[in-house]
Amino acid sequence: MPVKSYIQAITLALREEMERDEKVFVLGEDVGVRGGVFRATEGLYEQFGSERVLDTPLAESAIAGVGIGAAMYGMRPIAEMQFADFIMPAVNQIISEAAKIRYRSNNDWSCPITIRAPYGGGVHGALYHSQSIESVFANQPGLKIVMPSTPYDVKGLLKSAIRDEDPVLFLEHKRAYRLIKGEVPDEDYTLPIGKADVKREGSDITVITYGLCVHFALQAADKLEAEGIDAHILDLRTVYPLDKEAIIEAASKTGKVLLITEDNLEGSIIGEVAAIISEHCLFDLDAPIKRLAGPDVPSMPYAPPLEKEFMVNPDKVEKAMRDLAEF
Amino acid sequence: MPVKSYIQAITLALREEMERDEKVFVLGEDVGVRGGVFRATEGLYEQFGSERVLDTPLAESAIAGVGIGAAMYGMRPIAEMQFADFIMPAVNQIISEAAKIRYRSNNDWSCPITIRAPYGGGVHGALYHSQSIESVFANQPGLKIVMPSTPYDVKGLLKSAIRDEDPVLFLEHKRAYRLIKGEVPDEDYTLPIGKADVKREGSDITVITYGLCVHFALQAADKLEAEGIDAHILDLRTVYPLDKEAIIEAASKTGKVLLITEDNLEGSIIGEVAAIISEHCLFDLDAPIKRLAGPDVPSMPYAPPLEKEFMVNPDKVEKAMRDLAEF
Amino acid sequence: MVKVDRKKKVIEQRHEQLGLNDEQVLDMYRNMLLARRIDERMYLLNRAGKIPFVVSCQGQEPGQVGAAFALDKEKDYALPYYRDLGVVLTFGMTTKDLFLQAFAKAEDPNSGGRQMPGHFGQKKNRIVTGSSPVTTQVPHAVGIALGAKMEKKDFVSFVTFGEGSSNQGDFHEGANFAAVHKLPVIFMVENNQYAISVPLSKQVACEKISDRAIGYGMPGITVDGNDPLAVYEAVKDAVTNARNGHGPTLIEVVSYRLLAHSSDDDDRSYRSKEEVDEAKEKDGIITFATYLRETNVLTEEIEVKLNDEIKSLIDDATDYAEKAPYADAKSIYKHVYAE
Amino acid sequence: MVKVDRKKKVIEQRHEQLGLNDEQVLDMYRNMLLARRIDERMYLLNRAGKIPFVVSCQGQEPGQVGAAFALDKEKDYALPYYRDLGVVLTFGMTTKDLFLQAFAKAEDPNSGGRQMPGHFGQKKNRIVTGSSPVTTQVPHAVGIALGAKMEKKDFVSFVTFGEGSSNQGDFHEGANFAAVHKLPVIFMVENNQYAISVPLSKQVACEKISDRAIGYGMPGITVDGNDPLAVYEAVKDAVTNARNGHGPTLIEVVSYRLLAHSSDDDDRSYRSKEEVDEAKEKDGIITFATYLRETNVLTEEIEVKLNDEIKSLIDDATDYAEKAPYADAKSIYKHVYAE
Ligand SMILES: Cc1ncc(C[n+]2csc(CCOP(=O)(O)OP(=O)(O)O)c2C)c(N)n1
Ligand SMILES: Cc1ncc(C[n+]2csc(CCOP(=O)(O)OP(=O)(O)O)c2C)c(N)n1
Ligand SMILES: [Mg+2]
Ligand SMILES: [Mg+2]
Repeated sequence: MPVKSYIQAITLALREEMERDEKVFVLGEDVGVRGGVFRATEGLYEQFGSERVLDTPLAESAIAGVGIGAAMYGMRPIAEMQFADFIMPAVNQIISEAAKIRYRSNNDWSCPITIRAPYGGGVHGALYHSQSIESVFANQPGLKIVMPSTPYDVKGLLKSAIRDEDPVLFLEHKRAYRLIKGEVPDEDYTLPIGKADVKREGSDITVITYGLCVHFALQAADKLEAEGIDAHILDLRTVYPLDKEAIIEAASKTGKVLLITEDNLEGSIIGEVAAIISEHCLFDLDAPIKRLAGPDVPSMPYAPPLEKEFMVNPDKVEKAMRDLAEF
Repeated sequence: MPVKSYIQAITLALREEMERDEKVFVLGEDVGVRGGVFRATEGLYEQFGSERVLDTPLAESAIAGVGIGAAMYGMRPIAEMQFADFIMPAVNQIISEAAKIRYRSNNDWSCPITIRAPYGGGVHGALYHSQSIESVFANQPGLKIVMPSTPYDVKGLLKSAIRDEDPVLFLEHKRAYRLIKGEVPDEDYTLPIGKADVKREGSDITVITYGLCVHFALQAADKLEAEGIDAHILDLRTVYPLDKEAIIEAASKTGKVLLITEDNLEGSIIGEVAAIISEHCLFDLDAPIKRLAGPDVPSMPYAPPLEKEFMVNPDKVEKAMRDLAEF
Repeated sequence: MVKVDRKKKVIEQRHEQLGLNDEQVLDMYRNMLLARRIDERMYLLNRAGKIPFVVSCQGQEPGQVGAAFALDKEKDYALPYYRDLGVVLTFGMTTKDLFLQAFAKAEDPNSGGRQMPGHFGQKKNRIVTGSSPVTTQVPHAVGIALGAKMEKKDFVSFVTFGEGSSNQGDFHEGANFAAVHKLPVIFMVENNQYAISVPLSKQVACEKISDRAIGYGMPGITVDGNDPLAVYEAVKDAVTNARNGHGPTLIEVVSYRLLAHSSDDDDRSYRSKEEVDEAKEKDGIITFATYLRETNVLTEEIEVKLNDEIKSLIDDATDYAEKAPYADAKSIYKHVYAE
Repeated sequence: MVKVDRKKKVIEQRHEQLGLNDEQVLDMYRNMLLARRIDERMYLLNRAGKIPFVVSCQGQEPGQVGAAFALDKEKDYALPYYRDLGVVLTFGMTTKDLFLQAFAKAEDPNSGGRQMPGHFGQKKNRIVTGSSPVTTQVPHAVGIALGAKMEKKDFVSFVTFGEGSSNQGDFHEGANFAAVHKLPVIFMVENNQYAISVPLSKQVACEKISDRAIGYGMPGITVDGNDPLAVYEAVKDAVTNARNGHGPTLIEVVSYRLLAHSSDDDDRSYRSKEEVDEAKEKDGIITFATYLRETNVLTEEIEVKLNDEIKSLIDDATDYAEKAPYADAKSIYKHVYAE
């Protein structure tokens, strides 16, 4: 199977879906001639033209809102937010509109839009080019939030998002774009939104996480194996709505659970994961649930030592996993 | 002590703070001549004039953003969002700006703004006049979110919010406005933001909640007392950042915990509360943590039977408390 | 006599000059009168405690109906705002539909009783579902027009909103987007002088809301909302432009909100009775009726029939809707996602 | 000879007519040159791998400095955007401060190394802290001006942003608010023809960004950003109006972004070398220098001294900043809330 980077998998999924369905189109800032500031839409403008790869004015609420209108009409828009941090002006369109269109119209109208946004830190982006923003949206029934970790998942899940009948927020870890590579089949395939994925089978401790941290956990697990610690790793993939069964199963399996997010701790996705576990498998636990996350400060600073202090990294993950195993 | 309604306590706090400090002013839609659509600012326009009780154009991002600018300059703005549901266009100003101004400027600038918004259901307001919106903001270090349940707390906490050196989101349950009455001292007093409050001492089960649900829990506790069930009730009051010590203490006290919110379940504040408990006092628990919340549908519908189905109410609370006690 | 004839001639030519025949202007009149009567009945029902909420169209029906008549009800899309009874009636929503929504019953085509009254939506008539936060529909209209352009269809998308709402960012962003991409959108501001209690002078400092058009590079026009023919003409021109690929237009329709903001509001605290009374004298329904009588389009016979027809429509619809069942409580778990 | 003299006279009168003496225009020149040289050095440092990021001011310094000189540095508030080296230098930020921020060191007065370069803020000079999401500073400027009005102070608030950013809702909402409440704000759009890769024609369909002013009921003016005196004059007039209680003004300053969007961008994929070269010929720093030489304000002697001064300022600042310590890693937990 060909090996591709995370961002190549994105471009590939976009291209294949645009080839497959004429209603699919891309809109956003600099997505056209420039191919996106990260190059996620590279080559699409050349292949599909300016009408299907739309450079929009600099206005996120319009990018989301115009996309929503087009989706209600019957198109399949893929709106790009240049950085996830800049999705904030579009919150009203996403929460008040996209998420509620089917429900409020009693199933008369629907809104099959995909909104892509690069999130996450470790790229010297400082406060406003590093944030995890999923928790702002992870309480909005009607919306789905997908955050894949591998190129394989990216391709399959982005295709599912585009074909989904409902709005999907598709969050891409920008540090993973070129760092993470993996096998990606040339064939057309989709992966189910709403399903977590066991990335490693293990029996001593359970790690539940998503995005870049999945890789940190996998690396740490390889190291810890030598020490006789066998980690079970569940990749949430869809962070809203959560895959409760998979979470319960993974937590029950080892009775020792570590939850990891790159987001600030308080109010992050993994709080809900902890709540699900404590509601459903409390008596299967052999240790308190552990959480590893960014600190509760607004976002990561720019200066390298400060950014490093903020970021979850393989060392911190390894230590947390070992501590839990030794509990 | 004089008995006042929840909304009277708001007006009183506003008036006293405006009398106390010339820098305090109010801005929002219809807050002036009309005294607010709920009448929270009644009489203030007459007393303080149009310059300190500002009717603004219909634009929430500007209401927040202009308030933020004024706060950075040194004023003490109190911005009103007419309904909490309409805070969404202002999310960028609140999350990207207000919450991060002190941090990003390394303590050079600050933003002492109070943003008031009526939230909550049970008023035939349908999808867009009933929402709980706290979870959208409850992952933003730099911001505080206060949600009082009683007129006494309203006055003391609103005063603290106005005097706070940092931005405070002050969420008022609109159904409590006239429904909830209680003693409110005439004196000037403040209550600490960030501290939960035990509203009832008990030894069998612990209920942790906030807002209108505090009253449902208190009512239910009175009934259950007759059945020999003694409930301990903690009112969070500040939902971000949470009062971890108080939560841990309350949960440990009885070992049986029920968390209640009117918000949709998944991703709500009480998920974080459950996570704190499961991290810190797992071995003190005698029952799985229970959560009672609105269902995971976008928001409550308008038709009375549908609204009722959605809303947490005293009966549902009583049942959940009894079930937990009997676990 | 000569004088009168001349005047009559000129008057007559107004609708004919616009290409409207007698039947069409009678239809226009019917729809605005129907909207008014429905609204009046809803207020009665509200005061009688039978329905919890009304948000009124009164004063704005002539502009709404005039505009909607300039559109093609077979293909154009409408994104009305909460006062647009005149628009949705013209686009095919029935009186019965409207009472079903007022009573929040299961059969309500707008939302099955999920939304408050005034939150229109009906896919079969291309009335696009709306929400409460004002102005969010503006970018939606632009997106639908983008669909027209991409699919090379010649429909237009027609969106309305209040003058207060034209201060929201979404208006600005949507209008600019439509102009840059030359999309077939008609932006119609219904300027009724108030945003709840806040008068125009505290909402904007420009002379006309249509002055905003030049900043987007699109035509802007202000018309008298009490004159349905003037509004018809303005919208018709804009539609022609849009269908020909010349892009969007901003139309400001000036009227007056004759009642309080909604059934929850009391307008006496912020405006005078005199002001309201003065506006009532310019009520476009009355002046249009006079025009139709003067041009012999509206005869006494027709008028009686029309009033009877409207009354029985409304009576039947009220009756039906009042008796109709609510949706099942358990239905609230449905339609969060596609099933 | 007569001819030449006459021309010179007219030219001389330009800055004098504006009430600027020779020293002042020299200062203006110094600041724009300093801004340019700082930017150039930062690019060098970036290419050498010493600083991770630069966002350039090149091409916009004349307008920035011209505008800032029209303000009162003792009382007015500036809300600059990321390219505004010329503004912050004029408002009192030092060369050393700027290199400290480029190197993200603890002593950086803007953020102590927390923010990326170009995110200005320095309270003692009334430079208001800014963020990355564009245009959020516009309502802030309005709020500060509201403070002036409420406290009956006569300062103005001056806010800048790119032409692409003028399409954000916050521009619209902020401008409208300021106009309705007649607040002392100067809105300055720095129109450099691009928003990253997107050319003006895909950002807006209006002829001039200043055409947006009428829609808010405020004066709008477009000036040549290569001419610092023209910008000075426009801003000066707006300031006078604002201080006299006549409300805000929208000023569009037309220039060209001479470099790529930032050190992370490559502009060759979306614009031609010819276009850039053409713009370079109109570089306002060069034409202003010519003017100053022609008017004998800038002599060779002064020029040499100035270049030396600037070079050593920059060398020293680079040196200092490079060696300065980062903030302590544990400091990231500080200043989330007041302590
Ligand atoms: C974003 C948002 N903010 C506030 C409201 C509350 N609200 C409902 S209607 C209204 C006034 C609207 O005024 P205008 O746009 O002039 O329309 P009109 O009601 O006069 O027809 C307000 C403030 C809302 N619906 N949405
Ligand atoms: C809300 C938001 N969206 C997107 C961006 C990413 N971004 C940074 S600068 C820029 C272009 C700005 O163009 P313009 O306003 O013309 O200013 P210029 O850079 O040309 O000076 C974009 C899209 C951002 N910073 N903020
Ligand atoms: Mg109005
Ligand atoms: Mg630009």
